[in-house]
Amino acid sequence: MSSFNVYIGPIHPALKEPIGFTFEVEGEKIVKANVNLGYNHRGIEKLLESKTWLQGAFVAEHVCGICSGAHHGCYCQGVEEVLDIEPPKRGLFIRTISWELERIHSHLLWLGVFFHESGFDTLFMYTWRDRERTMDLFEELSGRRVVYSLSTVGGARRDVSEAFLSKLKRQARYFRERADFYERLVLNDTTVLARFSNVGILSREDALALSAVGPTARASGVLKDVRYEEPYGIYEETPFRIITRREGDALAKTLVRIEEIKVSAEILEWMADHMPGGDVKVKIPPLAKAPPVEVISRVEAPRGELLYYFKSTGGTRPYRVKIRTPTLANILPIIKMIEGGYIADIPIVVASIDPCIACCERVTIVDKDKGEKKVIPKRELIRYSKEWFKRNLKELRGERL
Amino acid sequence: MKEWGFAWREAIRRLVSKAFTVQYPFVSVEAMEGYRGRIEYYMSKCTGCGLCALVCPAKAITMVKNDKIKPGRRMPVFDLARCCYCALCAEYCPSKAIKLTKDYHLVGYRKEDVKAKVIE
Amino acid sequence: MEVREVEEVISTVEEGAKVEVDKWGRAWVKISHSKLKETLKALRDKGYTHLSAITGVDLIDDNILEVLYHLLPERKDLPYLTVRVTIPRDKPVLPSVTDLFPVALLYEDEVYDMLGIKFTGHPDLRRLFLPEELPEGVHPLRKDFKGSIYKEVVK
Amino acid sequence: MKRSLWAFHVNTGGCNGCDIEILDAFTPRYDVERFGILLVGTPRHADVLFVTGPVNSKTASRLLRIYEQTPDPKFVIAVGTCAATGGIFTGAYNIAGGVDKVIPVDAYVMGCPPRPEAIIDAVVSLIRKIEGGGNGGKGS
Repeated sequence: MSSFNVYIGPIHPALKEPIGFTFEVEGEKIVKANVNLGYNHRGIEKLLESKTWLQGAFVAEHVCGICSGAHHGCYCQGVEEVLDIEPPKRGLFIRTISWELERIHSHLLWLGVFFHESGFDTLFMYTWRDRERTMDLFEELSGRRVVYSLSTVGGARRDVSEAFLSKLKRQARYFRERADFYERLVLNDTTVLARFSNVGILSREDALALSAVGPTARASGVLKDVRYEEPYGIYEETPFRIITRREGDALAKTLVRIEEIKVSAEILEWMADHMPGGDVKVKIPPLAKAPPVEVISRVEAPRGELLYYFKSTGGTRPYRVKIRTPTLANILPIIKMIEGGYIADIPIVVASIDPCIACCERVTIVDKDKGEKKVIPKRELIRYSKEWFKRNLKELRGERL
Repeated sequence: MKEWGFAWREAIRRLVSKAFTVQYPFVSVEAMEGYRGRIEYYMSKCTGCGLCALVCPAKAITMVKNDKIKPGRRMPVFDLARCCYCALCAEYCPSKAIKLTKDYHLVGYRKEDVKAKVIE
Repeated sequence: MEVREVEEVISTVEEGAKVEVDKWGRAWVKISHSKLKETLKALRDKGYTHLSAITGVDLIDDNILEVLYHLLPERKDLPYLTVRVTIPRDKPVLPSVTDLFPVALLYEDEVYDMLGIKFTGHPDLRRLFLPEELPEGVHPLRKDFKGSIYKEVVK
Repeated sequence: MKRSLWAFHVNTGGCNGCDIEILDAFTPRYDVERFGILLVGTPRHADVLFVTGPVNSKTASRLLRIYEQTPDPKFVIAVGTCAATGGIFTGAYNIAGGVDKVIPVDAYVMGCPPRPEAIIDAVVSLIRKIEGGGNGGKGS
């Protein structure tokens, strides 16, 4: 069986970000997979070395548009430790509201793209319509729908009104109902079940060995969540339960993320009731000087553990800032999950780790040219995978259900 | 579909409920209170201190010599094609001379067409 | 936090290694680069199974390159540990730890690309996310790197 | 041009905030398909290129290739301040600092990211400009 390379990307219609895949296939089976990135690298770490401590927060939030709140909050939390500032509790509450609301919006966005990649476009429109409510909440809370720059070094930049908090509680209940609806849908729809279960399985040992993070690891039974291991900010007090499953396939990843929408909704409701009074931030001078110190700040972004390392040698600018994004840790698990699968599973497995390429412009393994090349645009890949799936539904049903 | 009733109910409920689409250009849509859009700069209040240019993360504000405020004083010029609309300048301006309005129609055929609103 | 336990494990490999804990409960330890692999192996068997990240820092004033290995323990009573290793700036070579932590394949690729530290024994060491046609000695996160890579590559 | 515009979306290394706002414009609330704008799979079927991101060193050649693959008459809309001048990433070592350094651009939508309504504004004004006889593609 001669094997040839299937190239997808780097610029791809359904793939919102530039990422290059090369799959070495023999017939339908994928023998080897390589990911080729670097198309999204802007040199932010070097740029951060030329920004002051305060400005850096607003550059760090542009690492990724979907999890900008996580990057922004993680940077501000780290710099508060560097400058030894204690943000007021109300400011921390507002920052955590932006974290949890962003987890709901990011998971809903992922659910829509995941349904779209496996061919259910109506569900893509349904989920993204529900997501519009989080965008309205963000616009009211922070003044902008995406990249909200809500917190700053020393707390939060805007206060929340009582009316907003009651609206937040109503919307949190709505998100829980929608999460129930999608969970029942995913568990009852035979085509969704057949498409997602036993696809791209990541065993617990592989997840541990490859240091996978976030829902990808939790779906394989690995108890890893920064809010659980090392509760930062106000996560000691909020009601939090870690969600894990054992199967490790795409269905388990979907259910873990849908369940996490409910957990985030519960946290939002709890926070709306227990919001403390007081002011919102401690104002710092724009050219604040920092003592020579090293700090690591870790936050649970929607895709996993996000780590910022600061090194300051005294002065108004950081000496070195290291950003390790969650998607970077989940790239090797893609290759482990996809080898041995079919071409039709490529879109599902790749989307199942919720790759945020803007986050992780760090990984590339260049392929080895063997055999002739064949380029499939992704839209045809989805159409092809739907047809291939219909043809083999009966025989597959036996194998997968 | 083992239990397909609820999905049909959802579809029918969506069918009968009001359309979710906002017919945008024919229906005018206002951004919410506190939206950070086009910059409004009040030249009368400005003292030319340059704190906004110092604090801007995108280096979008340049201080330009301008005698309108006081002879020999410098005035900030906002490059909206570089600005990241974070409103740090408005927050740190001591004389509250900068405000970000709700105007989000920042479209132009050339980069220079999108300008900040300068009020004497 | 069982800092004594961690110190015993490390001192089995290298005597006199002192673990400092900063006021946020993070443990930092400095070891010589020749003992890197054994220390990481001992720590991994102890419970530090998750390698969070590898950070490269260019301390140009003391003419050394510093590499930090951030380790996350499985047991909640062990502190979050960072192992620090320094190598001379003109001879940037370190043993690769991909056999202990497979995920290091990515992190070491990044540190090589950004700082030019060669990891011996790394299965696939190459320029990670900068264009391949970039000349050998250009490593942007070095303090003496000025200018733009875009202008060099795209005429 | 009487037919409806077909769009192709190119992300050249931005933070994907503008990309999800462009995608948002296709979801039920804004629904740009009312104007017949469709997101197509390849640049060969496209009339409008939505370009986001400050063009980093590896995507520059791809962007140029895509621009040449798009059949004439073609129009380019640079969405977001990154696509206009590199925005918040000015000074980073791996970016060109704007899409117009690689291909001619017809319309700019500022904002970081711009609202879907602003993107609809740009497309509608572009349609009006085309019907007004302007043949675009030359940055006219």
